[in-house]
Amino acid sequence: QDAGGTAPDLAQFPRNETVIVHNPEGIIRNPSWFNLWAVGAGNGTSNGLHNLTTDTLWFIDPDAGIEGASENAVYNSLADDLWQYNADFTEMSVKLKQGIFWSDGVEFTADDVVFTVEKQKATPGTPYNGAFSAQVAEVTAPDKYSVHFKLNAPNSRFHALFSVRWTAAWIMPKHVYEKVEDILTYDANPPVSIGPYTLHSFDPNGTWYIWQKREDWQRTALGMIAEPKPKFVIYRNNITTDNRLIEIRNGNLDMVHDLTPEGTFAVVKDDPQIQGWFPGFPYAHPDPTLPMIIFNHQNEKFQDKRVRWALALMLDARAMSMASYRGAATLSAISVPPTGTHPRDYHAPLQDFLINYEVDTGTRKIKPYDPNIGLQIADMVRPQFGDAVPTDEAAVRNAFGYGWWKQDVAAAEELLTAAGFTKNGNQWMMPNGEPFAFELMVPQEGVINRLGVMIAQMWSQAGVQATAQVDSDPWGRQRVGNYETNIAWAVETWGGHPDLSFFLDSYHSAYVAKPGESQPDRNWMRWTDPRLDTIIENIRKIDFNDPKGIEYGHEFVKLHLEEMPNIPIMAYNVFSIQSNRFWTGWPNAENPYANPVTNWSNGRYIFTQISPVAG
Amino acid sequence: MFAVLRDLIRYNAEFTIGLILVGIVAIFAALSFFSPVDPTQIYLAIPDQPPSAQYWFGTNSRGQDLFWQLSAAFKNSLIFGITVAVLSRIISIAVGLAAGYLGGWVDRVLMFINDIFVAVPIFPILVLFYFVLRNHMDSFTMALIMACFGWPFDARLIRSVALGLKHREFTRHAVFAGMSTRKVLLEEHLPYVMPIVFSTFMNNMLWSIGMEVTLAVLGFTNINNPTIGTVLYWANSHSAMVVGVWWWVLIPVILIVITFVGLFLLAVSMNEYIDPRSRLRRMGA
Amino acid sequence: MGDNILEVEALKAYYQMSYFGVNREVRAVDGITMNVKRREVYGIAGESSSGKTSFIKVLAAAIRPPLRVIAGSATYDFGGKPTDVTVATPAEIDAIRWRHLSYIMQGSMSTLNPVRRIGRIFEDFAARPLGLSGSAFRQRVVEHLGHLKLPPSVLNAYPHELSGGMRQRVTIGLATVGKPDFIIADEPTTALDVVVQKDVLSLIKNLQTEMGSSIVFVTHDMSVHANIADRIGIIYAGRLVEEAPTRALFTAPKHPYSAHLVASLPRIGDTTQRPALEGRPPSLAAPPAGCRFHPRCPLAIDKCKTEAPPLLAVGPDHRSACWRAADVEPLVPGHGRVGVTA
Amino acid sequence: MQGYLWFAAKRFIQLLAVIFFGVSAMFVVTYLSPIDPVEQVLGRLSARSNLSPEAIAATRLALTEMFGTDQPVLTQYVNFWSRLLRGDLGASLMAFPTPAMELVLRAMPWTLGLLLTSTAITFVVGNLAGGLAGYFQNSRLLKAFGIVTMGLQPIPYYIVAFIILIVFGYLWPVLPISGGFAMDVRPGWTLPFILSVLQHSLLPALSLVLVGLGGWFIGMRALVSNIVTEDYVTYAELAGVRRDTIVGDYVIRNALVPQVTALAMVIGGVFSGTVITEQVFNYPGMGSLLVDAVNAGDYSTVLAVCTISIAAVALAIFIVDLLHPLLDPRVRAE
Amino acid sequence: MSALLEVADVGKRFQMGGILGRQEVRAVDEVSFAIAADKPEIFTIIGESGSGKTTLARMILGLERPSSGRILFRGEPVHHENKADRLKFMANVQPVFQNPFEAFNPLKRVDRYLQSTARRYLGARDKAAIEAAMDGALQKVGLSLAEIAGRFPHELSGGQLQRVAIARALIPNPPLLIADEPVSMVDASLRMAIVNLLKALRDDFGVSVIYITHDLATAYYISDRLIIMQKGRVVEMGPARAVLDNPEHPYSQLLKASVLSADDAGAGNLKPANELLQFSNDRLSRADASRLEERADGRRVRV
Ligand SMILES: Nc1ncnc2c1ncn2[C@@H]1O[C@H](COP(=O)(O)OP(=O)(O)OP(=O)(O)O)[C@@H](O)[C@H]1O
Ligand SMILES: Nc1ncnc2c1ncn2[C@@H]1O[C@H](COP(=O)(O)OP(=O)(O)OP(=O)(O)O)[C@@H](O)[C@H]1O
Ligand SMILES: [Mg+2]
Ligand SMILES: [Mg+2]
Repeated sequence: QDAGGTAPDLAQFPRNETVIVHNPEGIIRNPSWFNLWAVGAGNGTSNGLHNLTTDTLWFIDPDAGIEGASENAVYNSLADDLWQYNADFTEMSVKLKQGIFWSDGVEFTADDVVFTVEKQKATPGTPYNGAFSAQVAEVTAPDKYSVHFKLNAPNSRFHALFSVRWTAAWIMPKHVYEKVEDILTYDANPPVSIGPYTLHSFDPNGTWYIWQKREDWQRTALGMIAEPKPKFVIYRNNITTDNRLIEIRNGNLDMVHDLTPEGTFAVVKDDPQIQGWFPGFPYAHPDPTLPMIIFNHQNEKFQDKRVRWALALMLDARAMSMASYRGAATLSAISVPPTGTHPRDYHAPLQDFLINYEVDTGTRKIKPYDPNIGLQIADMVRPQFGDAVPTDEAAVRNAFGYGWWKQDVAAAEELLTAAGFTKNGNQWMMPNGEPFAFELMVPQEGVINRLGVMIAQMWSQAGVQATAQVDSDPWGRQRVGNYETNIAWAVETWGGHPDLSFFLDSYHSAYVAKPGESQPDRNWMRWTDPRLDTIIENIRKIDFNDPKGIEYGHEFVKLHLEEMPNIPIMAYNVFSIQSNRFWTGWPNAENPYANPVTNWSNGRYIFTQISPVAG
Repeated sequence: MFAVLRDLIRYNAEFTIGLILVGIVAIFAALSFFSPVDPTQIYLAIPDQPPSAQYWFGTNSRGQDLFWQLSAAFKNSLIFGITVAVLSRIISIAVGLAAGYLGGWVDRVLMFINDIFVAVPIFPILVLFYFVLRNHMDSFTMALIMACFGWPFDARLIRSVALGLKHREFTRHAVFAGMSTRKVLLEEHLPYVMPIVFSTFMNNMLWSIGMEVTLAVLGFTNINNPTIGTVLYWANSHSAMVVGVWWWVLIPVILIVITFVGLFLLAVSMNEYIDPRSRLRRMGA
Repeated sequence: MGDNILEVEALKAYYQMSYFGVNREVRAVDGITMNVKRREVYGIAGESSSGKTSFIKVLAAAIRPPLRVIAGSATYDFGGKPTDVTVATPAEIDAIRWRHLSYIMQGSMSTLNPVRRIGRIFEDFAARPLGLSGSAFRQRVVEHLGHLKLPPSVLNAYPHELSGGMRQRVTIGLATVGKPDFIIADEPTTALDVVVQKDVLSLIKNLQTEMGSSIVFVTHDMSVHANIADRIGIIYAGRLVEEAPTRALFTAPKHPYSAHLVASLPRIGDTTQRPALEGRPPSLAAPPAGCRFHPRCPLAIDKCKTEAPPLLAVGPDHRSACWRAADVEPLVPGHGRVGVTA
Repeated sequence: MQGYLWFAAKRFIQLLAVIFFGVSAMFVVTYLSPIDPVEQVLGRLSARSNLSPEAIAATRLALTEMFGTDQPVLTQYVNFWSRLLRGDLGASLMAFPTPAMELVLRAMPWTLGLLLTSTAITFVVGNLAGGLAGYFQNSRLLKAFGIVTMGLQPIPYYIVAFIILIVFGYLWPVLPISGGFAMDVRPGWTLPFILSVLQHSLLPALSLVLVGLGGWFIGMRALVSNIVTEDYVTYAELAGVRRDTIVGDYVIRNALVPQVTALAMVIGGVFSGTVITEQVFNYPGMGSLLVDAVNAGDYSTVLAVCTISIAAVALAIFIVDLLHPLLDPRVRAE
Repeated sequence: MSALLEVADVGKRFQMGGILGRQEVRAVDEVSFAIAADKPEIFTIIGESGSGKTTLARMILGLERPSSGRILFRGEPVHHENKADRLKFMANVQPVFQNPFEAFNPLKRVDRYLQSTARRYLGARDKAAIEAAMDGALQKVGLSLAEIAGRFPHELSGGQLQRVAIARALIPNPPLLIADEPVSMVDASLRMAIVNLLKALRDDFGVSVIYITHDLATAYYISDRLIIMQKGRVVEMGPARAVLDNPEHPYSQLLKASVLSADDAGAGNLKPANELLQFSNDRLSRADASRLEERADGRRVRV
């Protein structure tokens, strides 16, 4: 052991058999509750429960997926094959794997799937109650290993309910839950597992869980891919940022979900055994989400797209990157996150389009796109981080992004003038004569907060009275449209798969609510456009893997650029780090077989790929 | 007044040291009125610079010159602390003197209210108010709320002194000299409780600033408003302590210690000056 | 030392204070020479703030800042080595305390710990000097309380549960249970009503006779002195101005201040106009030059304003510090002025 | 004795009234809070999945009904009290349908264990040291102690806790920095478990003690420096009463009454925990429960914690008032 | 003869004892006397400590309500709910305090009290009128405003302070002063000054004084009539000299016997009057069935 830290006091759990994972959940308030089919029970989810003991039909990896085990980042998990829709997408059938057993020895069959759907359909307060009752007309099991769904309406993305990105509709053990009278009050302690691990023990105060590998791990979908190596997996939650850093340095954690940028830079420098996603700067893993400036389209200040564009052109991408991530940001000018396979599918192909993209300022046409901003940022951080910063252009683009808008205050002024704004001293006045002033809602935590503060500052400097307004609960206000502008992400994607329906479907104008009413997730800006509706309806009509999907996706990106309903900025980079002190083989940018962020259910694949350092 | 000050400075080392310490901090805080930079703006300087000739207190990871940042933070926190202390002193003096002097049902009602304020936990109230008021929760509102909770204990202390004063002969004398209740309380009794007021003033400031820090560290205040609490909040959210930007934490802590040690010395020496007993001793009764 | 149990030599004890730059010196005891004989009750009288308590504090070895002994000595002789309390070490003082020398402090209300039962206070004070403990000690205390006409039940009482007279008796009990050779009593009967006062005084007197102790007894009430003291010293503004056997002092005072004190005592059955002493008591921080009484003295002559009169013998055991001692006459009730034979 | 009972009875009614008004005030404040527990659950549910808008709307309806948040305030208020009087604090909304009381009871032993001990230690050590420092005003050691606590006191607690964490968890990692006990011991009244609990509580307790000492110390020193001028102290000294008796039974004993009253008010506050300690040392307890509950809009739990805290403070004041005559015999006669 | 003050069958009971058991204390029990309006006098109340003297005084001042009986000042009850009435009453009946050092707030100038009194009771507004009133009152006690103005209590001697206190009480020209042990806290040399002043007030300014004390000698010296109280009851009352020269009630006799006299200075006459004490206690135990009986010389004695 090196001098840096004490050996963990885990006599029963030898480190070469045990992986200790940081779970970002806070204290789990209902620690002895393992029933994932009741909403809001206060139980843990990413405490190992949905990482190690649950399963459903498919997994879609936010990164590339394990080669050979997945195709196009899609794993067949409990399903033996991909979904099969009928021609008009009103029925879906699926074949199930054979030889999979629950941890209590009962075989998994189609009956479990049917039970899962029917039980939740019948029980309000279960997570998929709404989805199943709205969409499923009938579910049957033609035989022990196949399931057939009849849908209420055509839906080409119905399988998404059973496809894990972060989570999905987990299959219930019928033989357990059919005996339970009210599943909403059933704690399922200990849980019957369909994954390769079962519960060993847990903290009655809700801060750690220990899972033990099943003797019959081969009889699980994950085990069929490869053997999960650790005998024990410990999930520890409620660890403050600084404690995480200390604990991974002291060898009491192997995987950390997230750190501050500064903390990461420090610990990586301090301990050569610790790695991030990128081998060098910026270390962070880009989540398939896209922080952006979201305008409330129901606010009259932001009705005019020239105003929205003007606000975009007032921003300096370099400053935003430096302020938020100390340069470790992966920029994106378009409304698709620069992560997973998206650069291949969207950013690279659209690069030329962007370079030539013109904006009419009312007085002239400008080409606002700067393809080299990522390179500039890399140059900016090089003095501080030296060799850790990549030099290869492709690597830089991957890590720092493909480009962003040039800061062009003159053009912004022209756009505002064209929109009827006037300038009074250094203050822009709206057409109605009032000063152009608004609030930018920012979360109180982390990099997004820093980003928001920086943006408000740049706008203020350009004569727009924007104030960053910190809110510890932006979700609630975002949902009812109680904000003017907001920093959050209105885009989330599968990551490994180019289909955009994951977020785009809910952008349909049919879902836009009145001001003050709850708005369905994702289209926080309440943007409506008939052209957008057409694109969404077209996507609904094609298959998930249909290559036309990418075309529609490009159409969406272009429409978005024209309207600029929100200003995409960068990937949501997560400073997930792992220690190679006891285990190696973690995923990273060079071998992106899985998402290293520990609370995603997909993280389970990592356990099949790592190996202990010592015996 | 001036002569008193001069005497105190000349002959009371504690007072002098206290005055110097508090003076340093007060001047430092007042400098923020002449700040060349807007303390809410970020990335105006190179981040993470240790203290140097250019940046006396260094710069933080947000690219702010800590000198001006802390100057503004201390201005805001001191104003906040003083506001809370003054307001809650006013309440506690009013309640304590009235309850002690008037007695009877007034006393019972006031002490009952007092008990309620003691019993109700302030922390959840502040957090809930933060959610209710959100961006309207400026430091003055917070000071008002804190003042509402900062008085009960001291009011009890004052009451106990007032209870004793009530039976003193000079109180009865004042009543028969036709002085109104208000006059008796303010002119006859108030001077006797001033030592308590002074020492609890400091404790109350300490409490309110500490509470502000707690709330800020947890993110339940307007974190864009520079205060001691938000300085620490930002230091924390940039892992300043583990990353080695020690000056971001150490300098404010030193300044706080200076402030309160200074205030403590002032309170002690002022008390000695105004304590009626030392005065009595001086007059040789 | 012979006959004297206490000899005080030119004692000066000042309060020296520095208060915000104002250096103040209160000359509370300013050159007192006197002695106390064995088995004698020595009364000290004087105006309020004339330095009686300060003097007593020195005698009781209760000298602590800001009171400082500037000069002189106060030496006790308890049989063994004489002890000068102005220079004695704490250990030496501890050795005589409560065994030989005890003190009844002024103000019986505040001298007893309010949260301690009387019995415990007795243990605290007297168990060690008496060398007794447990039931033997208790028996001794109960017995002693009997002399003071206190029931044993007071031992279980808290101070506030006792009346003023009882509390005063407890204090006297604390000081006398060890049968000390020398008792210093500072106004032990002030604030008691006449019935109780007489009662307490007679107890003190009885104890004194029984134990054969000497007592220094301070009060400004001359009628008390008249009945308890063998000899009386009159202090005015930090100085002993007259000292005489009781009878002599009352019948033939040789200092105008003493004469006034004696004369101003009203009596039942006598309604003649009594004089009041005019003027303010002098400040001890800036006492008048010469004789300190001269601004209020009806007999004052020019010499009095500049030269302080020494304390000189004017009769057997009788000393007076007045340039015109010979001219002082006992005040005849009805004259309204200090008599002058000129 | 009858008088005492009468006094206690009157005082008890006041206790109940304080609790009633205090809890009602908390009810109003929580009611004003805009956080909707339903939306909080929905947020957690939908943030990471792609549920359709219809599905979410349906779930919202179901949850609103389950939580009863759609009822008028007055109904909620009456329900709240009628449940409370039956000893039921309602179901937690962030861990539905677990009773809020269960969450509280889980957190309480840790909070009480840590805070009661550290408060007891600070009270005893602080007052003792303060008492001695007030009495022996020239002692170098005690002066130094005073200066250290004085300097320590204004440092925000968060920083003190953090420095302790860094020192004992990072620079010289000898003590555990997280959790209430080690993962490889089973909870129970076993020696390893108790040792583990003690070991884990050392750092949090140390931080609390360091920060808490100053207040008691300074308060006691001030009280004592007044009491030493009292005649009964001087008189006892003159009589040669033993020093320890004077310090203990004459000086500190008389200063104790106000300090015990202060303790009562502090002890009550113990029940709402200390968020910062719990956060810095990942220690289980009521503070983080409270913050989580506020954040989640779990008003049942917020009110449960507050009710207990209010009841505890009120009870502590009540007890001190009842004890007052025992501590100070003078009160008995007033 | 119209009565200035009439105290009729006044009694006061207190709930005594703290929270550990309580009992009723009869602080004052059926006390009656009257002071005539046209004949100023010094009316003395004598008694052991705790005999109810202060309580009686407080009731006369309207600070305490009698439990039974009534107290009339110029035919009107002394207790006023109404502030203005209360003020009017206070202008007529003023107290003199026990301890001159305590009666003034040491942190404040002494003339404040005089000013306030003049302003409130005389309704004087302008400075000149106030000062004239102050000076007038101070002259009556042998002081002047010039001596007193702007001084703090510690700058004055005890005798001066007590005289200022009395002067203040005189500002509204009250016909009645209540002096509760005004000399018990001052030393012998001051005592006569105060007592003589009270006498002068009666003789020169026609002010009646209720003089409370347990000092029989000064009572004999100045008072016209007196009452002797024991445990709340009047045991003997009547012309001062007659009563004190020849007390009849055992308690009165005990009091007189306990007075230390300087006459036999040096003789040490400290023998407690045990016999009288015995008598007095015997009487006390039978007091419930007793009543006051008139005597030929005008005194009344409890038998
Ligand atoms: N602790 C003290 N500090 C300063 N001056 C003091 C102190 N104690 C007493 N004095 C002053 O010393 C002088 C003598 O006071 P002392 O108490 O000896 O008088 P006294 O004759 O006992 O009076 P009394 O009859 O009121 O008890 C007074 O002027 C007093 O103000
Ligand atoms: N407010 C009160 N509450 C209860 N008991 C009281 C109160 N005031 C006086 N007493 C009691 O009434 C009795 C008479 O008291 P009071 O003060 O009138 O006596 P006093 O004659 O003035 O005595 P002293 O000579 O000591 O001043 C005492 O026993 C006293 O304890
Ligand atoms: Mg004295
Ligand atoms: Mg009285």
